[in-house]
Amino acid sequence: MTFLINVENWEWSDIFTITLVGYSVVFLVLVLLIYVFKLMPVVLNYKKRKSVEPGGAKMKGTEAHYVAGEVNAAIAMSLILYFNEQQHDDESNVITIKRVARIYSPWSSKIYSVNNVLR
Amino acid sequence: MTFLINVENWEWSDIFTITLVGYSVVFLVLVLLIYVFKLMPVVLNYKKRKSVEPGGAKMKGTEAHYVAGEVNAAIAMSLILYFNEQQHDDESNVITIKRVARIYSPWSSKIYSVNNVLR
Amino acid sequence: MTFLINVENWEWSDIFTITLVGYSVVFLVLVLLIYVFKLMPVVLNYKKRKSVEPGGAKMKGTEAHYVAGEVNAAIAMSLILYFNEQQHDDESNVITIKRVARIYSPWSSKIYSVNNVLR
Amino acid sequence: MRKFATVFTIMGLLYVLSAFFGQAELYAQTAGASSGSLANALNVFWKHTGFSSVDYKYLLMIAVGLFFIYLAIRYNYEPLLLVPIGTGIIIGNIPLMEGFQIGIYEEGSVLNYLYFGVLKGVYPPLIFLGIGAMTDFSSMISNPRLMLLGAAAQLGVFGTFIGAMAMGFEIREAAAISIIGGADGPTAIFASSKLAPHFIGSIAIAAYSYMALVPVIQPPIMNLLVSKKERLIKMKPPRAVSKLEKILFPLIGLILTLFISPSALPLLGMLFFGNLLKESGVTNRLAETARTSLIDIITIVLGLTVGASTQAVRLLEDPVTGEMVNKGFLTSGSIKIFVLGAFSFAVATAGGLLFAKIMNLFLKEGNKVNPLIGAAGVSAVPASARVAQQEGLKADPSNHLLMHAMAPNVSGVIGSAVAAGIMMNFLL
Amino acid sequence: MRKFATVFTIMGLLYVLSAFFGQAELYAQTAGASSGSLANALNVFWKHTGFSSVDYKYLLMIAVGLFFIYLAIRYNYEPLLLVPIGTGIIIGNIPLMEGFQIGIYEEGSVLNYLYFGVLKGVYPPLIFLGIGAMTDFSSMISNPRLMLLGAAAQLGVFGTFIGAMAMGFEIREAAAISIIGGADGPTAIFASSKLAPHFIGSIAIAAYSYMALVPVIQPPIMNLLVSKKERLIKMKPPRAVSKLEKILFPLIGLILTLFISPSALPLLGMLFFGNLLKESGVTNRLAETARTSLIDIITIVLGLTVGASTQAVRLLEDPVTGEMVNKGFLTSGSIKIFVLGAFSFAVATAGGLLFAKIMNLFLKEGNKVNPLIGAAGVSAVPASARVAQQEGLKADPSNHLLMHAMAPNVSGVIGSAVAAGIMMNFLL
Amino acid sequence: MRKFATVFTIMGLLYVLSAFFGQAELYAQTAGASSGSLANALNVFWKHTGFSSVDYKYLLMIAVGLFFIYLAIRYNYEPLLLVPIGTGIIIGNIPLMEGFQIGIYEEGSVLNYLYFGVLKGVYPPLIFLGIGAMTDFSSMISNPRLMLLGAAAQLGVFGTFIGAMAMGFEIREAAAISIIGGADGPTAIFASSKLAPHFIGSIAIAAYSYMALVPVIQPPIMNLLVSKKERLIKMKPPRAVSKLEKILFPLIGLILTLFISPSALPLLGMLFFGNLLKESGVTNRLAETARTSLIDIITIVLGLTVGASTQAVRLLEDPVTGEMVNKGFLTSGSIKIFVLGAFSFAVATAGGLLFAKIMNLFLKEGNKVNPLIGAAGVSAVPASARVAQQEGLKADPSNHLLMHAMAPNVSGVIGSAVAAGIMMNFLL
Ligand code: NA
Ligand code: NA
Ligand code: NA
Repeated sequence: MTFLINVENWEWSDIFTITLVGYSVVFLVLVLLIYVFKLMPVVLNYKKRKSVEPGGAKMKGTEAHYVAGEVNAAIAMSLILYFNEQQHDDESNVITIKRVARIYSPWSSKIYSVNNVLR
Repeated sequence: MTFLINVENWEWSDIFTITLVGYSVVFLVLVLLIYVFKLMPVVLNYKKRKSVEPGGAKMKGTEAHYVAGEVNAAIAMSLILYFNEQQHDDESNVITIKRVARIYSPWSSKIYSVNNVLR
Repeated sequence: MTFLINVENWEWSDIFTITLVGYSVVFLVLVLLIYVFKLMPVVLNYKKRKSVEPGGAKMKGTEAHYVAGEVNAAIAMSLILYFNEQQHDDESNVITIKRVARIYSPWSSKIYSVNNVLR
Repeated sequence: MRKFATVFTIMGLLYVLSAFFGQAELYAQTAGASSGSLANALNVFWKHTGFSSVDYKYLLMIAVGLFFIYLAIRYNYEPLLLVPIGTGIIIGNIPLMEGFQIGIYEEGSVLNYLYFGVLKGVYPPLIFLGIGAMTDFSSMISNPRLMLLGAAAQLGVFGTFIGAMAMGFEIREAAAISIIGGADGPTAIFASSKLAPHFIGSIAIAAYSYMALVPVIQPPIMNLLVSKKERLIKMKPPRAVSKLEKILFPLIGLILTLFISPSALPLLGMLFFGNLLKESGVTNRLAETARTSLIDIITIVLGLTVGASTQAVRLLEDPVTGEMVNKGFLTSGSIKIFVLGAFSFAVATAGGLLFAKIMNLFLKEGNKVNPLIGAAGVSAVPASARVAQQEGLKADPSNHLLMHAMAPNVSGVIGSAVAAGIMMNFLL
Repeated sequence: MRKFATVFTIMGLLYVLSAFFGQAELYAQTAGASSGSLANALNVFWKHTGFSSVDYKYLLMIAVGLFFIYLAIRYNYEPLLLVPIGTGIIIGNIPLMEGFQIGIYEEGSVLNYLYFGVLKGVYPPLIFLGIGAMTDFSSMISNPRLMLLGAAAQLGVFGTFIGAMAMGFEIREAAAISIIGGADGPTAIFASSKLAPHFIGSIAIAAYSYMALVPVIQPPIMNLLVSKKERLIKMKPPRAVSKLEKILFPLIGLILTLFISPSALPLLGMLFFGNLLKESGVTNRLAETARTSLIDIITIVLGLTVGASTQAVRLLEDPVTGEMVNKGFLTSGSIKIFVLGAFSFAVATAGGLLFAKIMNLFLKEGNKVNPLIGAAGVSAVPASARVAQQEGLKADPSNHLLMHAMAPNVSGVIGSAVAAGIMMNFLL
Repeated sequence: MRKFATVFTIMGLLYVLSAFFGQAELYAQTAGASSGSLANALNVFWKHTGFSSVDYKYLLMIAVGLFFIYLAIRYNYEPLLLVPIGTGIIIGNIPLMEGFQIGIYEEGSVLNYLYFGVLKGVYPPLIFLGIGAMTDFSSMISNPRLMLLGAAAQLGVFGTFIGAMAMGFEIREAAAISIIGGADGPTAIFASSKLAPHFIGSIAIAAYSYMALVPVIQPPIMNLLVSKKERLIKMKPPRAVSKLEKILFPLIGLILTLFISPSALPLLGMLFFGNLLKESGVTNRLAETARTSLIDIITIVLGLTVGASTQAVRLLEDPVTGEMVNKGFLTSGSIKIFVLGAFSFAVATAGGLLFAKIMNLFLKEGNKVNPLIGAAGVSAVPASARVAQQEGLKADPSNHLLMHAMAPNVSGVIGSAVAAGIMMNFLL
C-alpha cells in the first residue's frame, strides 16, 4: 500500500522519523484516554447530583472516595505480603486451583485409579 | 526417505525382521528408563544425605518408605472398592464437578495482583 | 443435484409448493415423534408391570405421576418469580460468578428455566 | 500536570491537523523521497487512522453496537449474545485501510480466521451440542401432543419465505431470511451460511434483536387473538418422566428426524447428541464441558465475528457491470431483512396461537390447551415461554403455564431445524 | 386429539406413499417443468429422505451404534468413548444424498471439518496431553523393573502385525491394525491416521470394543497360564516417591524415549508434557484445564467423528478398474480387523503373563512378581489393572495387586507409543 | 533381576554399536535387497534415532529448555510460560530425520498444525481476551495521569528499534525485535508473526526471559536514577471507581485507541472485549471461560509451539546463492536479539523513571509522583509493579506503592500494543 520508506535503502532520517512519530502517537493515545477519564467522573457526578438533589446530601464526594482508596491500599499490602511469602517459600503452596473434583474417568477409561491428583 | 522394504513385494524375512527389531527397541527404551529410575533415588539420596549429615539422622531410609507404601496400598484398596461399587450402582452419583478455584495468575505472570475477580 | 426449480426463473407456484411441502414435513416429523412418545410409556409400563407383577402393587400409575407434576409446577412458579425479580431489579446481583452453577442462560437466552441440570 | 498534558495534546493535534489539511502529502510529493520524511510519516500515520476514512455510516453502526450493549446490560436482554455481537459491531466498523490483514473480510487476518467457523457453519452445531447438554426435554416427553404447537409456529418461516420472495429477494436469500422466523440464532446462522453467506450478519442480528424483543412483540398479538375465557383454561400438571424415557428421547429423536430430514443433521444431530450426553448419566463430565467451556468459547467467537461482519460499507466490484458497489451492512437489503424479521415473529406467534385454538376444537372439555402457550412455539427459548406464563398470570394469578409452555418452546427448536433442512434440500 | 393427529399423519403418509411408488417422478417427467411442481417437490423431498436410499447395512450399523450406547449406559463400559462413538455411528449411517455437504466424507461439511483433526492425527496427542496431566506415574517410578511387563505385552502388537500380513493386508494396513494390540485408543488412531487412514474407523472401534471387553477377555487367559500358587505371591508394598522424582520423571522420559524413537514424539512428547504440567507444582491451572475442558472437548469431537466415519456403504471408484467399489465399513476388511483385534488382545495378555513368569526365574524368593500383574501390561488403563486386582483377590482376599499392576499398566502406554513410532519409522 | 536386565541392555547396545560403526549400512549395500534385512532394519532404525544426527547445538538447546523449567519450578519465574516453552525447546531440539511429518516446520505434522495459530497471529489476541477478562483497570481509571508513565516506558521499544537498525538487522526485523521492549509476550509474538516470522522463537524467548528477570534488571537502574528523597514520596490513595466507569472504560478505550491505531485492533480489540465481558456484570460465564479454559488452552499450545520453534539447526537453501544455510535458533541473530532485549528492558525502565521525574517538575507539592512507579510502565504485569513496591518499602516500610504502580503497569500494555500497531502501519 503506502510504504513510507524503501525497505531496502532506508536512511537514518527515516528511522528517526518513525521513532519520533511512533513515540508521539503512543503518547497521543494515552493522553486522550487521560482526558476522557478525567472528564468522566465529572460528567457522571453531574448527572447523578442532578438526579439525587431532591433526595438530599447522599454523596460525600471525594472524601468518601479516599476512604475506599485506603481500603484498596490495605488490600494491596496484604496482597504484596502474600505474594512475597509465596515467592520465597521453598515448597510454594501455589497449588490451590483444586476443583474439588475427583477427576474421574477420562479417555479410554483411563481412570488411573491410583492417581492422587489432589495432593 | 529410507524405505526398508519394498512395500509391494515384501518378503516374510522382512516382516520378521521388523517384528524382531521393533520388539527389541520397545524393550530397549523401557530398560533404559528402568536403569535411570533405579539410579535416581541413589543419586538423590546421596546428595540429600550429604546436605543433611551435619543436621543428624533425619532420614530413616527405606523403612519409612515402606510405611508410606502401605498407606498407598490402603488407598488403592478403598479406590477399588469404590469403583466396584460405582460400577454396579444403577443410579451413580458421579456428579460432583464443582470448581472452588480462585482464579490466580494468568499469562506472562499477569497476576494483576489487584484484580478482585471474585467479588 | 436435483434442483427442484430454476433458481433464476422461478414461478409463484413453485414457491407455494415449497411452502406447502415444507410446512407439512415439519408437521410430519413432529407428529411421528408424538406417536412414538405416546406409545413409549405404554410399552415401558407393560414391560415393567410384567417384571413387577410377582412383587406386588408397586406402581400406583398415573396418579403418582401427577403428584410429581405438581412439584414441577411449584418449581416452575418459584423460578418464574425468581426471574421476574431479577429482571426488574435495577442493580441486578447476577454477578456472583458462581458456577456452583445453575447453568443459567446459554445461547440465545436458552435458559430452559425448567432444566434441572444439577440433579 | 494540566499544563504538561496540554503541551502534549497540542503537539498531537498539530500533527493531526497538518496531515488533515493535506499539506503533508503535498509536501511529501514535492520534496522528494529522502527529505520530508516527517511529513511523509505523518501522512502515512494519518491515512491509517480511522479518522481519515471515517464515514457517518460507520459511526451509525458503532452507535448501534453501543445500543446493543446498553440493552444487554440495562435490560438484561440476551446479554450473552448482545454483548459479544455489540462489541463485534463496533470492532467491525472501525474504518480501516485495506491490505494490512486486519479487517474480518481480509484473508489472513485474525478475525477472518475466527470467522471461518461462521462461514462454514461449524459453530452453530457446536452451540446446539451445548444447548442439548443443558436442555431438559421432560415437559415435551410428558405431553407430546403439545409438540404440534412447535410445528405450527413454523408458519413464521414459510410465511416469511413468501414475503421475502414478494419483496424481490433472490430465492436462496429468501430461504435464508425466512429462517429468522424460527427464532433460533444458531439455526438462522447455519442456514444463511449455506444459502446466503453475504447476509449472515444481517440475518443473525435481526434474529437476535427480535428474540430480545419477544416480550414486546408477543403480548399485543395475544391480546388480539386469545379471548379472556380461553386464557383461563387450566391444564393438567404434566406427568413425571422416567430416566429411561429421557435417555430414549434423544436416540429416537435423532434417528427419526434425521431419516426424514437429513439436511438437519449438523444441527439436530448435535442437539440430540448433547442431550444424550446429559441424560445417559455416565458421561456427565462431557456434558458439563459441552454446556460450559465449549459453548462459552464458541459463543464468544461466534458473537464477536458475526457482529464484526456487519461492516457498514464494503465496496466490491460488481461481477457484471464492473462498478464498485456497496455490499456492506447499511444497504436496502438489511432494512428489508429487518422488516421481514418483525413480520416473521408476528406470523409465527399467530401461527402458534391459532393452531392451539384449532386443536381445542378437537379436544374434549378438561383436556383443552390454553392457547397462550401456542405463542411459545416460536422458540426463542425461554423468553416466549415466559411471556406465555406472564400473560396467563395476568388473567388468573394461580394459572402457571410455564411448564406447559416449555413443550412447544423446545419442540419449536426441532421444528425450525427441520424447516431449515427442507429449505436446504430444495434450494442448495 | 387423536382424530386430529390422525388426519395429519395420513396426509403425510399419502405423500410418502405416492412418492414411493415413483408416480411423482413419472408425473414430473411427463408434465413438463412448470406444471406438476407439487409432485416434483414431493419427489425431491422423498429423494432426500433417508428412506429413499436406505439399505439393510445402514440399519445394521445403526443397531451397532445403539448397542454401543447400551453397553456404555447399562454396564458402564468405557462410557466416555462408547457413547460418542455409538452416536457417531448412528449419525454416520443416516443414508444421505451426496452433494449437500452433510456427510463426513464430503468436503465443506461440518463433520468433515471436525474429522480433520482425526485424519491429520491432531486429536490423539491432545488426548495424551490430558492423560499425562491426570496420570500418576508413582507406582512405575517406585518399582521400575515392572516396566518390563509393559514392554513384554507389546507382543500383542508385533504378533498381530504378522497375523495381519498372513491375512493378506497390505503392509502399512497391517502395521496400523497391529497397534490395536497396544490397547490404547489414541495411539491406534494416530498410527492408523498416518499408515492407513481408510481404516481409522474400524481400527478405533475394534480397539475400544476390546478395551471395553478386557474384563471378559483376560480372565480365561489368566486361568490358562497362571497357577494357583503363583497367584498367591504377595509383593512388597512400593516405596514412596519424592516430589523431585516425580518432576524428573517426565523430563527424563521425554528426552530418553524421543531420542530413541522420535516418531513417537507427538504422542509421548504430549504425554510427558502433560505430566510435567501436573507434577511441576507451579502450573496447576494448565494441568487442570488439560485434564478437564481440553480433553473433554477433544473426546467429544474425536469420538463422534470416529464413529461417524464408519459409513456402512461408501462407493468409490476403483483407480484401476474404474468400477464403483464399496470402501465403507461393512466390508470383509472390517471383519478381519475385528478378528485380529481379539487375537491381539489375547496375545498381549499372554505376553505379559508369560514374561512375568520368566522374570520370576531370575528373581530371588521374596522378591518375585505376581504373574497376574503381567496382564496389566496391555494397558487399557485402568481396566486391565483392575482385572489383575480382582483375580488376585479371588485367590487371596487380602492380596491387593492394584498398586503393583499400575506400573505395567502405565508403562504399557509408553511401550505401545514406542512400538507405533517404530512401525512408522519403518513403513512411512 | 539385574542379570536379566543386563542381558537385554547388552543386546540393545550391540545393535546400536553395530549400526554406529556403519557396518550395517555397508553390509546392506553389498548384500543386496533381499538378504541382510536385519542389518538393513537396524540401520534404518539407527538413522531414525536422535543419536544418529545429534549435534552439540541440539544438546545445548535441550539444556536451555531444562534451565527454563528449573527457573520456573525453583524460583517461580513465570512458570505458566517457562514450563511450556522449556518443554517446547526440548521437544523442538530432538534431532529428527526429515520427511516423516514430525518436526514443527514440516507440513502436515501435528506441531505444525498447532504452530499455525502462532504463525498467523491468532493465539496472542485470544490470550489478550483472557487477560482483559481478568484485569481490573480500576487503578488506572482512578488516576489517569499515571497512564503517561506507561507511554513513556515505550522508549524501550523505539530505542531498541534504533539499536537494532544499528546492529544491522533488516528494517522489519528491527521493528519486530523492538517490541521486546514492550515487555508483553503476546504483543511481541503477534508483531513478529507479522513482521519477521523467522524470529518468532528468538523474540518470544528473549521477551519472556527478561520478563522473568525483571526483579533482577530493574533495581540497579532505580538506584542509579531515583534519589533517596524521591523514594520517600507518598502518594494519595486512589479514589474508588464506580461500576459504571468500569463498564465505560473498555468501550471508550476500544473506540479511541482503535480509531487512532487500527493496526492494534486484534490485540486491543480483544483486550477491551474481554474486559467488557468481565465488567458488564451480565456475561460472567463468558468472562469466566475466557480467563480460565480458553486462555489456558491457548497458553499451553502457544508456549509449547513457540518453544519448539527454536530448532537449533535448520538448514534452508539460500534463495540467492543456493547454499544450505543454518536458519535455526543458534545463529548470531538470536544472540544479538538477546543483547538488544536486555538493552530494551533497561531503556524502558529508565524511560519510565525519568518521565516520572519530569512530571514532578510540573506537579504541585503533595501531588507529586513517586518516580519508582515509573518503572512499572514497562508492563511485564505484575512483576514490575511488585518491584516498585519492594523498592518503595526498602526506603520507607509504610509506603505501599503497589496500587499506584498498577496504573502505569496496565497502561504499558496498551502503550506497547499501540506501538506495535504503529510499527506495522509503517512497515507492512
Ligand atoms: Na424455532
Ligand atoms: Na499399551
Ligand atoms: Na508494555
